[in-house]
Amino acid sequence: MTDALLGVVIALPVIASVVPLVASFWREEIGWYVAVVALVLNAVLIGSVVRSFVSGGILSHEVGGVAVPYGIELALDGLSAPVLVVIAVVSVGTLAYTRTAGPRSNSFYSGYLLLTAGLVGVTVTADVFNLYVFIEITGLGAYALIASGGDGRSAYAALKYLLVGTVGASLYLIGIAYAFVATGTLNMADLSARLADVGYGDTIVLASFAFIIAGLGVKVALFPLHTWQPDAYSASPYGVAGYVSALVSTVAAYALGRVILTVYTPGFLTANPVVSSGLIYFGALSIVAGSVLAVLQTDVRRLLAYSSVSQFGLIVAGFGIGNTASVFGSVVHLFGHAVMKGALFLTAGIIAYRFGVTRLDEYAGVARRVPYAGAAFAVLALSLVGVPPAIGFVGKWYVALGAVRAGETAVAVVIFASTLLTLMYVARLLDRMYYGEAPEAVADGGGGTRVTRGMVALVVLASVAVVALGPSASAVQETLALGEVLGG
Amino acid sequence: MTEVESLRPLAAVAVSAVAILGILAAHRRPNLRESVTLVSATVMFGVVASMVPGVLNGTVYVTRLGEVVTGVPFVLRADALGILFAVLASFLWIPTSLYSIGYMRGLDEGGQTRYFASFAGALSATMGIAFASNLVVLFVFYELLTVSTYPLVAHDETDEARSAGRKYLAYTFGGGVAVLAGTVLVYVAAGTVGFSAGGIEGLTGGAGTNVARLAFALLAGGFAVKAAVMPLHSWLPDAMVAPTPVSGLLHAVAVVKSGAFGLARVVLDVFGPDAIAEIGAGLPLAGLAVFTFITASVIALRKDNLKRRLAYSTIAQLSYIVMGLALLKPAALVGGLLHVPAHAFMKLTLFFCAGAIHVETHTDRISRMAGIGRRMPVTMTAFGVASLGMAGIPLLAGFVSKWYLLAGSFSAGNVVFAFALLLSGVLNIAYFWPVVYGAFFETREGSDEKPVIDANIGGYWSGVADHYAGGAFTDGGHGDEDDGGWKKPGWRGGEASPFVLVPILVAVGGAVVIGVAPATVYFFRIVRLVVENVTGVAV
Amino acid sequence: MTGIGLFAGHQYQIAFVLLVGVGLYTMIDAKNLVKKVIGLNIFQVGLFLFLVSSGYLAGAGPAIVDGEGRYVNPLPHVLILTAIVVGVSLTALALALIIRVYDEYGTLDEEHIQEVMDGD
Amino acid sequence: MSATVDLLTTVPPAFVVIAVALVIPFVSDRVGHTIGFVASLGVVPWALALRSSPGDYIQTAFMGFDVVLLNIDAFSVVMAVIFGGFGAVAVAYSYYVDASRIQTAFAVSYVGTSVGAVLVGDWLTLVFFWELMAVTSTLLVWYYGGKAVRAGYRYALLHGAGGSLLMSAVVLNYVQRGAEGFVFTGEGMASGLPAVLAALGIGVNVGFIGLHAWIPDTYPRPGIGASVFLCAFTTKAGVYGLYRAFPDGNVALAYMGAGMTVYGVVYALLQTDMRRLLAYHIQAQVGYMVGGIGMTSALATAGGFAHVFNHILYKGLLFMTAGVLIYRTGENSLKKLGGGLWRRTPVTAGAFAVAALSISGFPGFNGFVSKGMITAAAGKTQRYVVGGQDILWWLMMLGAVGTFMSFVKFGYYAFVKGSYEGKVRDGNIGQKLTVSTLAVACFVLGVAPGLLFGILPLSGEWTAHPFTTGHLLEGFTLAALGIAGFYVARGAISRIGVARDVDSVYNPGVFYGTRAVARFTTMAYTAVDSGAVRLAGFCTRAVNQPAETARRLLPEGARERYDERVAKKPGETGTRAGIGETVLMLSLVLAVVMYLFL
Repeated sequence: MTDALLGVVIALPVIASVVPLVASFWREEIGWYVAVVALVLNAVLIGSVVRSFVSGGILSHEVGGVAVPYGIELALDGLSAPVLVVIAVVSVGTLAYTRTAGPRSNSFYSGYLLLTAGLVGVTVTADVFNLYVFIEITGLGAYALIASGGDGRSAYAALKYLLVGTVGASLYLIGIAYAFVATGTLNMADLSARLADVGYGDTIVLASFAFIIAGLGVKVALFPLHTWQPDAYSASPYGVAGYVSALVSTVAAYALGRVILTVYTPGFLTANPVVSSGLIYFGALSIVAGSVLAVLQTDVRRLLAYSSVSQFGLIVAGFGIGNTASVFGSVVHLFGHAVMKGALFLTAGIIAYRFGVTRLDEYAGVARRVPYAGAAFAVLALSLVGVPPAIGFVGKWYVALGAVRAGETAVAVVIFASTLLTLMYVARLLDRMYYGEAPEAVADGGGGTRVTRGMVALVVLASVAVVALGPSASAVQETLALGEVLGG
Repeated sequence: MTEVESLRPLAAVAVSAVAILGILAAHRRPNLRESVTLVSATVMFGVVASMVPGVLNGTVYVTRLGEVVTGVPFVLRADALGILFAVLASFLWIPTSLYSIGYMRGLDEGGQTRYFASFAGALSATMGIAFASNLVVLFVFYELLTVSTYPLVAHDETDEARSAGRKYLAYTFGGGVAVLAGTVLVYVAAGTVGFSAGGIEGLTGGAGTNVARLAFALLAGGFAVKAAVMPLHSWLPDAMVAPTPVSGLLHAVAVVKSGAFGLARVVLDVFGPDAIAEIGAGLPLAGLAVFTFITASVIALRKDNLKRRLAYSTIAQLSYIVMGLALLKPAALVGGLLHVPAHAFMKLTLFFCAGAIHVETHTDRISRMAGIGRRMPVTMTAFGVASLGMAGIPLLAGFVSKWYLLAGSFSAGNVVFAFALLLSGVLNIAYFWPVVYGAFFETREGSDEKPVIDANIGGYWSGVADHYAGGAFTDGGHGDEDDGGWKKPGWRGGEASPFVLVPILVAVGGAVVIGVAPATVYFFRIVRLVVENVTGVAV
Repeated sequence: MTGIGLFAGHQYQIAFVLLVGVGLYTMIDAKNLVKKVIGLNIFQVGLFLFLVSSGYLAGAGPAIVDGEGRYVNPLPHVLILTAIVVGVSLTALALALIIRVYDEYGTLDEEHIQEVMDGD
Repeated sequence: MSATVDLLTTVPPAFVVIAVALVIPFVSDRVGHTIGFVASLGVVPWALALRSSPGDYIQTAFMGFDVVLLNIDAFSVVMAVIFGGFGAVAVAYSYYVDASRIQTAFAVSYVGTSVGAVLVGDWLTLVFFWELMAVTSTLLVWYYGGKAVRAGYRYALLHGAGGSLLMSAVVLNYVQRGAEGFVFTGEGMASGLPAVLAALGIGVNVGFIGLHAWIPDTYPRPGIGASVFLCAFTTKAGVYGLYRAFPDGNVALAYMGAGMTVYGVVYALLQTDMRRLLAYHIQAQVGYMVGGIGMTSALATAGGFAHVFNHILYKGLLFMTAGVLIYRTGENSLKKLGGGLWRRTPVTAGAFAVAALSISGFPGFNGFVSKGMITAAAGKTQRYVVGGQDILWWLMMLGAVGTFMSFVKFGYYAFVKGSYEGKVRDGNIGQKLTVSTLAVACFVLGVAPGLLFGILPLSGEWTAHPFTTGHLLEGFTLAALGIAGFYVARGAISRIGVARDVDSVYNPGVFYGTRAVARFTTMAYTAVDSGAVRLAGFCTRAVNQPAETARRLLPEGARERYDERVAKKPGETGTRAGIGETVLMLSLVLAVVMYLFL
């Protein structure tokens, strides 16, 4: 069935993103209100779209009524719906956080809205080139936000991200160009059909896929293409780090999954075992390397950044395995990781604003000074480890299940081991936070200037959600009907 | 067996989970806080106990709560085996809470709110383990138990405690990973992970045999970590830095037994004795258990720190359970399962006594306890009784389970296991009784060296054996040892706070009751019911 | 066949490879941030060339549909327009950032910048 | 009558005695000993009253087994009577040697468990009381403190092993034969492994050669009151258990018994410590009983039980008299005693004479009767015959001669030889009373054995004629040989001095063996465990100072670069690739992927 709202949810933030800039001619610091109005409204719209997906199955919409394959198609299916939901939730949540924490300038909120638009666009588009455009819009927004830290470090981090990310996006573009050369279409559904006709063994098809993997690999920040990420996350304001870490890599990974599963389809993977196993081991490598690097970090934000590298390794591996269980696992983990990682950054922000500490050894004993935030941090981190019943466990379970079913024993082992690897850095952090000897900055209770009840409430809410979502996650598997998406 | 929808299993889990909030809320008012603990302990026991009669009549109480993951329902199921563990843990939580109050206040420890909260959490997780209806739910609570007990191990916040805590996490999470892997294998192989008495259909046989072997190895290995089967045990002695009530209830009952319990589930309800016999996994496990309890007992001979000696004794006794399960014979199963409550009561007594000594005299080393029986007659009498039970002396719980274990080993046609048991019994005498005679029949002025095995043959006749410092180990450094000559307390006691003494008496009383009249105690009937359900043989 | 003939019909691909190669090399090798951005642009131009050429058919007319004759696929051109726009905006943002970096560190040399950053 | 039976079978006597024992610590010494005396003595009429109505009483279920807490037959009654009676005398005696009520409480509980052991009707409860006997007697030994503690520890270990062996025998018997192998049916242990295990387990209690060393090791050490109790119960309960396990006898047992008589006597001869000497005689005398059980004849079995009865009387008497001497002189050793005490302590000397003559089997004393029954039976087994005579018989005769010799020695050194310097008084009135009671008993049963025959088991299946000329002649001959032998050999004996026994081999063996094993195990375990520990250790280290760990893992060059970075910027470690490196990496990855896919 068709639903024009799919267009609206993209358009709304885009339009709204202009307002603060215009407004700033006569009014400062109005951006937040604009953003709140726009994003809450957008969240509501997304809610209704998703509801109609739940009730009526896959949605699609031809922009401007131009017929597919010439026109651009927007679609919402089991793969994109969860991502769309998490975008809506996190964008509003982080916005609330930035009320006091984040940069207040209007331009910031323009960027914020633009980024949101890009994210939504990537999620709902059903056209590979359109996807490229939205990825770049997302990029633009992200670069701008990261640079909003104001100092040179953040500017450099943003620049690094920009250059590397653009190259990545361009590689993706080359990839779809090859695909276009091979098939002459850009619409995903159309493309997948014609690729099948061209033949999965065809050199040009394989080449296009290679370019796409490499390109999106950068955006997802898979090892060893992750290097922009730690700088970006550690140089930007906490609100931004939270938002970016929660969603940007997430939608990139989603895009990767989308292309792998609905454009090239699992059939392609089975036809080229080297490709699928290449993907899987790419992911597995990321899991291990990311965790090890995370353990090496002494700066909390960098630690969290590297942990993302490892978690996305898991997700990509899940996509690479490509059976229903593993893909569902990846989707769940996309959702869960977004909430967990975002909230972790926000909590780190609370601690930083309260005590001005960012390094691990400075974290000693903070949990006793900020019990609620500390508890939230502990819950989120343990969920990241995969302690049941939190959502972190559910994702792992399904990916592992898929791996074992697919006979990918080695990967299964890596996934199970990743629990321990994650534990290595999480336990270290928690041990410090709860049992460490508090240094001066912490012992004297900290400045406690910019931390409001709301911020704490937000992260506590997130931690509760993470636990609550775990058991309920598997309930949606029917609704998502991923089997349909995978063409099974 | 009739299934009855009931909220009681859920309630048992929820009680102490809710209590956590109360405890945290009341952190400014210790008395209120502790009464929250006591109330929830009582309520939890009440809820669990209320299910016992029904279970004995073959009823199974079930709470259905949707799905954990697809194909794996989140169901709490109070069957006989679960009830056995739940009754035990929830009942012993009551005296342990009382004892904790006496202990923590006696030493005025810090972080008591965190302590009681984590304790409640641990109990909640234990209930969940007991009532889990399938491997995944079991795993969920198994991990939660690890998480909630970590703060208790690291309670002292000393480096020693923290490293012990980290070791604890490393080991138990490692085990958890193995369990998870095994669970996935079982799920993939059999299409379900739900427990069913006598084993899941079609898990073994045909091509699946090797998969089944691997799955069993992973599951058994994973649970063996918490059951402290050698060589995966070394977290347990280190975890003794925790406050004694923790060592008592958690590291003698809840945590370690959750490992043994998981193993029981795997043996009885996942694979089933027949299937395990078919894949030939029983004998190796039993062999490992024998190796463990002999080795651990021998090592215990050389431990001078009382809690460490108790820890190794725990390792040994847990392997009785493992062996009983691994022998797969009805009698052996009865013995093994019955040893769960039997050992719980006895070992809890011993730990309580060790704690009482620590609180009253700050003495941790056996070599410095000569004549302490005059200072703490009741405590040390209880200790003596419990240690008799450990050696399997009649009138005490240990005798009953040992009897059945012997019968099981013989009926398994394997004399070696029987003799190993007998040897272990003698070793128990060897490492426990010096503590007893030292306490009652020696004086500070005249006592032979401890540990006996490292001293001169025939007992070097010396004064206080201070010069023995080998393997000296301070119990998490709660204050220094002071060994003022033991003076007799007034005849109306005064040897320790009632908060400490009453729990000791309750625990040792339980050990005696089980030993004197096992048939009248529910545990025995439940155990026989379990074994009958699984094997169809009435023992 | 003559050397020229060898390249006949492949000139777009060759130019594409060269441009992309040069662009990437610049980005990798140049220490100067501005040069890196230039490299990026070269890289993208190569990419655009490739896209445009992909739609070209020898001897075909422009895509003004008058009902007869072959015409080139118009879609790539549309795409390129979008891509160019994106590229330009990115370049603008990059330059803006470079200005900020320069204000902060007084240099455009990446290695120096990193050292300064490590220093502070 | 039946009303009485019902009344008497409401509760096992043992329970009453044990209950009293639990009360004793909380009352005064006088009251405590009194009630202990009464309770113990009460067992005698209790058992006798029930003798006429044998059967299984107080049947109940324990651990899901049918058990019989009170089993009345001729065997159990005779044991109960002597245990109860002697227990009473011993309680009285220990009151007069100033034993504390705590010790007596342990002692009475020991009596109670022993009475229980001989009155139960099934193996499970037998094992029950068997182990409890070991515990209570251990406590009794420990109570004296000092060296006795360690001796008690050895005692406990050995009896723990013995009890376990018996237990395993019972369990195995049950596994093989099911429920009927459980309650006493007069069948005994299933042959094969159960029988062997039972023999070994009980053998510890009765002091088989090689398993006996605990007797001389333990009995001399505790207080004099305590050793009076100890000498009576454990070994005799063992004899009783042996009969239950082998009701039809077993020739191997018979020869083991005979061997014990000789072995025990030889070692006894070489002892100087009075109680140690007596302890060895326990082994020797129990040897006769074991022989009696072992020989497959009603006469022998009855003789065995008769000997149990008598032996408890005279051996108790001997320990009491020895106790009096120690009590008065404070000396344990015959050599240090001084000698010539018979003038100073006539009553004690007289009592000793009676006891010595009894144990040596001199006509007119009770030992002569019961030993005669056994030897008479021994003469008829026709098992291993040399020159028309049974080797069994010869061994027992040899033992008898040795017994005479060693008691001549005891008496000679203690009472006759030389004259005692310094003051020493005879035993106090209570001691005199108790010893003379037993002395009279020994004499009466010696001249009027019918009294004992009346309550002996298997009555009707055997007839004993103690006072035939042959037997009397035999008795006098043995006495003569004994005295002569002593005068001939005494020089040699004192030159040999105290001999080493098996325990001087296996005590160190076990001790150092265990130590070696323990230390080895500790090391071996460390080796086995190191893998797991190293992993855990690595995790811990990595989690403690991950940077350090990583450094150690890095190659040399990289390590230096890493150090520089850490020095420059603490807080940001790990890889820090710039833009160029990243793009390069990207191109490489692309190349690799291309290579893989195409």
